[in-house]
Amino acid sequence: MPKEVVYSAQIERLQILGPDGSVDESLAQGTLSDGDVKYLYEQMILCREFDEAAFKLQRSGRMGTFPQNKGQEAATLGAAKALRKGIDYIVPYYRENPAMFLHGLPMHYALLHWMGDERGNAIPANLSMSPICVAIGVQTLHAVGIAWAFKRRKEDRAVICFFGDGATSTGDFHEAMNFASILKVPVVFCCLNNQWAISTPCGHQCASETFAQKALAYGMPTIQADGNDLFAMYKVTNDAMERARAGGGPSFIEAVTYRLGDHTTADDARRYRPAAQLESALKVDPIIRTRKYLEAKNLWDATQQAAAEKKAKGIVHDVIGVAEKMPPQSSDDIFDYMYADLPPELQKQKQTLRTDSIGMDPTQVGLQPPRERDTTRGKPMNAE
Amino acid sequence: MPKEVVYSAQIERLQILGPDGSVDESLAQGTLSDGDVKYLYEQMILCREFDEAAFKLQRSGRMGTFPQNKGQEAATLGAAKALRKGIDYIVPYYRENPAMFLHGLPMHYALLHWMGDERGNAIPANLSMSPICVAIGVQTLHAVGIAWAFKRRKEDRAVICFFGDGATSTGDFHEAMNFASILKVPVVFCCLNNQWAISTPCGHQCASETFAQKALAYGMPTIQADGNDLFAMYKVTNDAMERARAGGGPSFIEAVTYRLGDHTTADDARRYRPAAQLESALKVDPIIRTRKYLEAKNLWDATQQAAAEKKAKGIVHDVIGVAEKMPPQSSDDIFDYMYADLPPELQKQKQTLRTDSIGMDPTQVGLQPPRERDTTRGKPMNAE
Amino acid sequence: MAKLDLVAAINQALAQEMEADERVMLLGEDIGVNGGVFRVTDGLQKRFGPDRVVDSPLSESGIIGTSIGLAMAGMRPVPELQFEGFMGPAYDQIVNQAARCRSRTRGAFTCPLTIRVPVGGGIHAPELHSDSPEVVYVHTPGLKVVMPSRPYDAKGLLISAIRDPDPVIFFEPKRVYRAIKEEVPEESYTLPLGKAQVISEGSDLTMISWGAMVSVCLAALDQMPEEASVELIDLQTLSPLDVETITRSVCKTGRAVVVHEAPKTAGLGAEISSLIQEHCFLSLEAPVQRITGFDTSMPYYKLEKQYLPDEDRIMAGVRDCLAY
Amino acid sequence: MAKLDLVAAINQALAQEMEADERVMLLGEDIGVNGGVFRVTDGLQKRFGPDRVVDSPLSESGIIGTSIGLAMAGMRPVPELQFEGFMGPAYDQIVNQAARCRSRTRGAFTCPLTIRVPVGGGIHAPELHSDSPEVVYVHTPGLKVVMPSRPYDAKGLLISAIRDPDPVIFFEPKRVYRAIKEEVPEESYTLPLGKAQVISEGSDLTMISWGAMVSVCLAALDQMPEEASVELIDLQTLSPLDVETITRSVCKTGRAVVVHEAPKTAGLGAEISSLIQEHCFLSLEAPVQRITGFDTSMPYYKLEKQYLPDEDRIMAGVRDCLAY
Ligand SMILES: Cc1ncc(C[n+]2csc(CCOP(=O)(O)OP(=O)(O)O)c2C)c(N)n1
Ligand SMILES: Cc1ncc(C[n+]2csc(CCOP(=O)(O)OP(=O)(O)O)c2C)c(N)n1
Ligand SMILES: [Mg+2]
Ligand SMILES: [Mg+2]
Repeated sequence: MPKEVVYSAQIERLQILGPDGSVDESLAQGTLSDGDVKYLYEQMILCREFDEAAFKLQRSGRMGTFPQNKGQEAATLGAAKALRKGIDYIVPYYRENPAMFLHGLPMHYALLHWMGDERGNAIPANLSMSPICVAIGVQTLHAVGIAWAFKRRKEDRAVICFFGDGATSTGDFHEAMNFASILKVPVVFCCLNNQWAISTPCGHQCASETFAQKALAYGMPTIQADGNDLFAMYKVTNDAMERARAGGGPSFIEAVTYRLGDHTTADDARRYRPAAQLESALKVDPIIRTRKYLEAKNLWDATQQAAAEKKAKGIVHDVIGVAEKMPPQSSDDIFDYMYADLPPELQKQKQTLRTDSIGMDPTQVGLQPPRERDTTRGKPMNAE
Repeated sequence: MPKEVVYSAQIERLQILGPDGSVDESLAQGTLSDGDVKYLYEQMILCREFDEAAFKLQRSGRMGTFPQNKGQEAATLGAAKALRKGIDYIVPYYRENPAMFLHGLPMHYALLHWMGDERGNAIPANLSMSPICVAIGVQTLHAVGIAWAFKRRKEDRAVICFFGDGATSTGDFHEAMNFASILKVPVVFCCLNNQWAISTPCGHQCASETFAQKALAYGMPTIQADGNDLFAMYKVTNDAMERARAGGGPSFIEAVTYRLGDHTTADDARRYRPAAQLESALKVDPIIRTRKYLEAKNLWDATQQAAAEKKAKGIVHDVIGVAEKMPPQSSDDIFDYMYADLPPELQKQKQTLRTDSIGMDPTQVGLQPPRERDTTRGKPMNAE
Repeated sequence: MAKLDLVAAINQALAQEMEADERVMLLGEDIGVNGGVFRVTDGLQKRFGPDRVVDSPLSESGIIGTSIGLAMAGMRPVPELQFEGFMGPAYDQIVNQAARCRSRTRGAFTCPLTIRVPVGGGIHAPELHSDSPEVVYVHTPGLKVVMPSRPYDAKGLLISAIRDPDPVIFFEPKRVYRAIKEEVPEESYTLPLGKAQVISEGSDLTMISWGAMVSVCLAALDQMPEEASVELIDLQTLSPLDVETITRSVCKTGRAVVVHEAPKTAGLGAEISSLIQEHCFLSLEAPVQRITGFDTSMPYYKLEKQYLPDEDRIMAGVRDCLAY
Repeated sequence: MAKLDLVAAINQALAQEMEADERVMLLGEDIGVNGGVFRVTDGLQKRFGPDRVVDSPLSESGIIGTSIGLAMAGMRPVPELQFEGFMGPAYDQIVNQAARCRSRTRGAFTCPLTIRVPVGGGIHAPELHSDSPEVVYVHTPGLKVVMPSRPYDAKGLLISAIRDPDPVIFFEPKRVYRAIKEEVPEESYTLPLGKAQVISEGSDLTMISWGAMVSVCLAALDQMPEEASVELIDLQTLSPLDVETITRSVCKTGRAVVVHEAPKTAGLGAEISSLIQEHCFLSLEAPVQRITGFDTSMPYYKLEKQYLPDEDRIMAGVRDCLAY
């Protein structure tokens, strides 16, 4: 057989909740309950409020660089809803606060992180997530390792790893996908394709028609979802998580969404982003879409909206208070977490806050007159 | 449209010359002439002889580790035949000597390399190839960069990059594929899937059904070829090179072949390779297949075979002589190629062959009595 | 003469070299349309086109690996890595490929590329945006390593780096990007690689530093009592080191302190201290002091001020050294 | 007691730790069926199964990155990188992720992993199979770095490394793998990390080395004239350094030479030389000598003998130091 087809593949895209708030009932079947949607919608409002407040904190010099999730709430929360709290594990990058909040991370942790305070990464032991990760792509491998540990210990847990479209260009992403598929570990790769990696449009990040097809290189199940559609995101993630838990190995999800804000507060997207693109993206804002759905089903009205917004403001206000009222870290903290046991040199550096050796060793500090050279010592072998 | 197919793909496998030496005439049309095949077959014999001789050199302590090409001759030579000598560019890994030889590399260069002599990498300026590369995967990026330079300068040249199945697991391979497809540079990625990466079978290297499908992740044209089939390898490479030269961007080729030898002379494949697998692979040895073809067409007989083998032995014998008779490098060579201009410290190290500073500086060498401490110098500011 | 900050001086150097040499091209993440996250390449894509000022995908190894290929094939790539914390993924291509290209091919291939990297702390940036990994590359034979402390030097050194036939890592101290403005000649000029600069003469003690720490050293010197006469050397090039300038000074003053941001242990201060000892042993009045970052990870920015050597730590070290 | 070479001693340590602790697992290229290219893991997959002794794909970053995840999730991975020249692709995960895990999470996550890496020259291996990059990792806060020089130490140090709650890089000098056989107790034992060992006492000069160079130093000592009394220190742990043992010795002898394979500039010898100067300034009779590899890429093996410090170079350096 001189010419034969040795491989073929197809990738589907799923949308359940349309931009106008209408839902495909048959596909929605068995996904999110009315209560779920209401709850997630309130979370969306809360997270959007958090983003806006964080933006202001940065602008007023009370916080460093901050990356908003704005516009990606449905993707993040829809996916996160498919996880069992405290059991399944979240490996986030830096833009997926809403998933971490949904699974119990006190919100001020995220603020602390961006306030330049490592305590924001000290995830409480009862939570099932790793901290914010700034280096792009590296965490995909950690996610595979964590899932591997679950598999080795035969724990009934699966991992979801979030990352952006830009992350798919890194070598680590590739190695993670390959390891995961070979090891058949319970991990779901959730690519938040928000169309941009800082100023690089996703069409310049790679030449493939979709990000979903990247998984074909690894023989991994893959799907594209409307990332602004809570239902679709919940469904594809839930399917993938169930497959993972059942021993079916890893899956890939491309969530097509949009970054409504700047890359971070250090960025100005007007330098590179066509205004028209943002405008049309604003029209498919997942919050508006979800609200349309709720209102169409008479599950939501203006009063509830006002109440939810007020509640969100209150929560965020308090959270900022908690973060800003944290007692400052001491310089000891620079040293105390380097090793389980601090080595002697580091102990000295910690105690003296100095590295110059004269200053560190009290017996040396210019207090003693220079000793005479000791000339009694053993003669060099080739001295006359 | 809640559910739609957003991507689909198919990958073909091409075989023109069957294991029994029979050829699909219609597919063979316009590929290799009788003369080409004869010439390439003689090259195969020569390269196989080179491999055997190199093996013996290593075993008798006259050379270090050596990786044989044995079994991959058709893949390498078929692909290399599709290149225009001195115009198109070869970026090899360490197992593709036959391609380098075909395009003019004096054979003793390869020996020098494995004899631990950098002069084996000093590719003559008129050749269009980079030297042997030992680190897996790294050269795929260099190939993209070289192709990029050709494109920037609007030169009518294309690059072929060789690498193994194992290399596809590296991050660099991924980044190279991605860069190439975005930049649309004229490069052909030729994956020699010889079934093994040292002791790792290709089925453990990744979970995908084929290596060819890795290219789908980048939206890159891709095909699988019978790597023991000179015709198929020539054809798929020629197609890909022509596409590259015409501005059509990169392509991927999976050449399915088999490593008949150990990984290198430092390896013992019996530790991990089922004997039966080797046995059946020996039956599809590309040299046997090509000879069958030639004999069936009455282009080859036992006399020619004996003559070709004798000629090969002679050439290889001479090549070994050249390599072994090279005047040894001097230790100067360790220094002389570090920079265009040797910095002063390195000059000293080169002249003295020492790094200890007393030894390096003749004014210091224990010849001078220790100077008295100079106490006339400016008083420290906080001295009494 | 126009007063330029570091960003503008580097931008000008890049533009002039691109103007002067068709082979020069820039690549990196967000350097094109966006002009780089620090705006160092601002306007260059517009001027020279997207084929010469290339927005790359998010792949540091890819950026350097393809640059090596470009360089091998006769181009003069000037890749940017967005922050020194993201040199990690490119480490292998830099250290094991670029640095060895000439020597492993006995000169048949060379690798003239200049890797631009914003470096160092002090700007309240997130994690992995404030490190000082320079010594790793100084330890790597085959590379040159440059780190200017001010705009004038930066322009001349960068032009030299781009013209250098070997791979150069050009570190740009972020803290200086907008902090110092000075007169920078409009025309193209070069400054030699491998030469340190004595920026203030003195007789009692030699202070050696580079990059952003030079300004901190200068500020510390301003507070020094009049009687203490300190000679300040700005290394500018970290590899190859200008051993002569360093040792000539210390053999004269008899005392030395080295100031850098990176952790102390096996930092570049160790090399300088050792060199001084080797070359000025009989003139040394006190051990060479290293005033450096601690042997800890660079803390997040709330504590970076405590981590980075400041005027007080420098003063204390100098005082003890002088009093020894 | 059985006489074991380095390979066998390490193999035994791995087996005993796997036996003792379910969480310990091995991963790396060709370590399973094939038992590793140096046979260090020979027989372990058969004994502990392919789930605990895992043949990984050809991905160094993947090996370390997944090991970090395993460690964060409570396992005790012991990844192998096949040669030190292939640490490059894993550099980012080692330096920017593993090393910082504990500190960036204020102890909420730890990273107990032991990275085994064959290291160094002298075995006629191809390019990138003979380097000595240890100082890069010594400069990295958060890591520990170990390099034994002989079988007995290797076993005890490796067991300590695996049990250590922080990431350890365990360098195995290839040249020693089969070169030294000595009695190694069958039972499990540990040797403390962070402690150097005085392996021969002396009063005139202190020689400091580690890994394969220790044997070369010993051979050099054998040729030393009787009058010269040299104290030889084998560091064993390179990070944290045992400053006390080093400086106590040099304050006694007044002279020191450091011997290592890596290039001189910014090699670990620089740190040791600086530490000695800082701590023993008033006792030093001569500058600390560094007898090291040259500041060049490691040459291909035909010239590696010229590159690596040998007895003659050591003798010459010692002689000059003693005569100073
Ligand atoms: C390894 C690495 N390189 C570069 C950066 C700088 N950087 C931060 S975010 C970013 C873009 C990321 O884009 P994407 O993955 O699409 O995520 P998004 O920010 O769009 O959510 C870049 C280049 C980094 N953090 N890590
Ligand atoms: C980055 C890197 N990691 C590990 C090695 C060690 N090594 C040398 S060859 C090899 C297997 C390569 O397999 P493959 O790519 O399939 O090529 P083949 O040898 O089968 O032709 C390995 C792991 C290396 N050379 N480079
Ligand atoms: Mg994005
Ligand atoms: Mg292979």
